[in-house]
Amino acid sequence: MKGLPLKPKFVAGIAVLALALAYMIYAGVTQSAVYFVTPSELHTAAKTGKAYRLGGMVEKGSVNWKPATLDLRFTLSDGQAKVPVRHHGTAPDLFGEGRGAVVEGTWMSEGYFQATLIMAKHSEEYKAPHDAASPGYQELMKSLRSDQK
Amino acid sequence: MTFVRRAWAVVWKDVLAERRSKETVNAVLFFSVLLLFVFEFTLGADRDRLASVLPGLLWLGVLLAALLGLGRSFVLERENECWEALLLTPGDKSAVYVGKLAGNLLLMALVEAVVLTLFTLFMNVDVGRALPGLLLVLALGTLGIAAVGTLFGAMTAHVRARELLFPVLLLPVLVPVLLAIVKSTEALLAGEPLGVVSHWLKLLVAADVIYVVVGLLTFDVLLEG
Amino acid sequence: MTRWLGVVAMLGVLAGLVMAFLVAPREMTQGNVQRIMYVHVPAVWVAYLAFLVVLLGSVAYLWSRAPAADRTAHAAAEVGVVFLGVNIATGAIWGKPTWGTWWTWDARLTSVAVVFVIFIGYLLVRQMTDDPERGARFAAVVGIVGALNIPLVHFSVYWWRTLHQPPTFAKPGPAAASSAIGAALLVNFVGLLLLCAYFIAKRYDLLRAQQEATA
Amino acid sequence: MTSDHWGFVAAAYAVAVLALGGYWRRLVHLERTLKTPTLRRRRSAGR
Repeated sequence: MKGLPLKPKFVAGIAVLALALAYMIYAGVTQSAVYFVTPSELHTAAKTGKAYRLGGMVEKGSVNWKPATLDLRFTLSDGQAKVPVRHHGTAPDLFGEGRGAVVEGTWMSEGYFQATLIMAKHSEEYKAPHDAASPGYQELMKSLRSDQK
Repeated sequence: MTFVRRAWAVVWKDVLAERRSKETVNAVLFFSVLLLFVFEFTLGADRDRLASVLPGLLWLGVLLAALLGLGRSFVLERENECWEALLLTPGDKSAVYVGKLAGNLLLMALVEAVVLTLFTLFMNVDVGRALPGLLLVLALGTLGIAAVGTLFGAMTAHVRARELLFPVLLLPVLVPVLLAIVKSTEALLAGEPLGVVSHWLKLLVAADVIYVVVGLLTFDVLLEG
Repeated sequence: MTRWLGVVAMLGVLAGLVMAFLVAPREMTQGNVQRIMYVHVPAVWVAYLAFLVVLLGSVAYLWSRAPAADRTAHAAAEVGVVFLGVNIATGAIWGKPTWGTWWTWDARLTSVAVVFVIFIGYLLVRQMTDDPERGARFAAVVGIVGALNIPLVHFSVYWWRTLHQPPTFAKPGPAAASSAIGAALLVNFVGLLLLCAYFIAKRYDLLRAQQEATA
Repeated sequence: MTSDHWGFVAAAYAVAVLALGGYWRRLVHLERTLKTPTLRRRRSAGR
C-alpha cells in the first residue's frame, strides 16, 4: 500500500469533496434566516402560547425592576412596534436601556410577553473607552439582526 | 465483475441472510414499537406538548433503531467469520461499501415506514399534505445517517466496547444531519412549503455528498481489519 | 529544538498576558470582564488550526502509511482538544456575568461543543483499539470525517439558533475592534499558537519515544 | 456602567492556566517515565 499512486478515484473524490465543502460554505454564508422575531413581526402574527424568541431594543425609561419580588418589566421595540415583556428573576449585566436584548418565552393572551430567559445581546464591536460614539438606533438594530450575515 | 454487480452481490447476500434469520429486522422493528410506548408513557399526558416535540421524537425513534441496526451489520460479518471473504472481493473495495450502504438503507427505510405509520396511527400526526416534502427530507437524511453509520460500523466492529463507541462516534458527527431533518420536519408538519427549508435541504445534500465520498475513499482502509 | 520552541512560546504567552492586562484598555460596554476574550477567542482559533493539522496528518497517513504523519495527527488532536476545552471553560465563565447564564445552546457554543465531542471520539478510538497500527488507521478515518464535518456543524448549528456576536475579524470590511484590543488579541493568538506548536512537537517526540521503546 | 467582575476574569485565566499547565505537566511526567528505564516497562504496561 505504501506509495500509493495517484489513482483517478482519489483525484475525483477529493475534487468532489472540495466542491461540496465550497458549496456548503457558500450556501452558509449567503443564507439569511431570521433567528428571532421582531416586535412588529410578533404583532402581525402572534399566537398565544406559542414559544418565540423575541429580539429588540430595550426602550429608554421602560425598565421597571422590583428587587423584592424579582419582578422585571420592560418594553422591547424595533422602532415601529413595541412589546411589553415581563420576567421573573434577575437580568444579566449587559442588559440595559437602549441596548439590544433577546428574550425567550411565550405571548400571553393578556397582551404581554412572558419571558423565561433574558439574554443581553453582545454588540459585535469591542470598543476602547476613548473611541466611544454611542451607536445609533439603526446601527443597533442592524447589529441585532446582523447575525444573519 | 463490474462495480455495480459486486455491490449488488453484497446487498443480495445480506438480504438473503436476513430473510433466513430475520434477526436484525425483527429486533429493530420490535424496538421501535417499544420506543413508541416509552414516548407515550413519559410524555403522553399532555397532547399539546407532545405535538411540539413530535418531529424530534420521530427522528429519535428512527435514530435509536438505526444505531442498533447499523451497528450490527459488520459485527455479523465478524462473528460469522466472513470478514476475510469480504476482503477477498476482487477489485475496488468501495463496492463493498456501496453494497453495505444499500443494505443499511433498506433496513432504515423499513424502520422509517413502520415508525411513521405508528406515529400517524397512535399519536395523531397529520402527515397528509406534508408527505412529499417529508419523504424527500427523509431520503436525504437517511442517506447521511447510513453513510456515516456504515463507515463507522465497519470500524467499531474491531474495537473494544463497540456498543459504546459506535454511538459515541456517530452521534456528534451526525449533528448537522439531525438538526436539518428535525427542523425541516417541524416546518413541514406545521404546513410550511418546501421552500422554507431549502437551506436545510442544501445542507443535507452537501452532507450526503461529503459522507458518501469519504466513505468510498476510506473504506478499504477499514476493511483491512 | 522542541525546547527552544517552548522558550519562545513561554515568551509569547507572557507578552500576550502583558497585552491583555496592561496594554489593552478597559472595554467600553462590558468593562474589564471583556479581558477574558484574550484567552477565549485565540484558544478556539488555535484549536481549529490544530484540527486542520489532524486532517492533513490523517490524509497523509492513509496515503503513505508513514508513522510520522500519524504521530502528527495524534498529537494535534490531543492538543486541539485541550485548547478547545480552555475555550469552552473560559466562554462559560465569560457568559455568566455578561449574558446571565453559564451555558446557552447558542450557535457557536453548541458547534464548538459538538466538535469537541467528535475529537474526543477520535482519541477514544485509538484508546479502544488493541493494535496500534489499526488504531492509527481508524483514527485517521475519524479525523478526516470529523474535520470535514466542521463546516457542516458550524452552519447547521448557526441556522438552528444564534445569539452570539458575529465574528469580530472573520468579517470583511474594517476591523470592528479598536486597534489596541485588536493588537492584544493578535499577540495572544500568536502566543497561544506557539504554545500549541510546542505542545504538538513535544507530544510528537514523546509518541516517537514511546513507539521506539515498545518496538 | 457595568461592574468589572474581576473575579470572573481571574477564574477564566486560572482555568486556562490550570488546563494548559496541567497538560504540560502531563507531558513532562510522561517524558520522565519514558526516560527512566526501570520505570518504563511497568508504566507503559499500565497504559
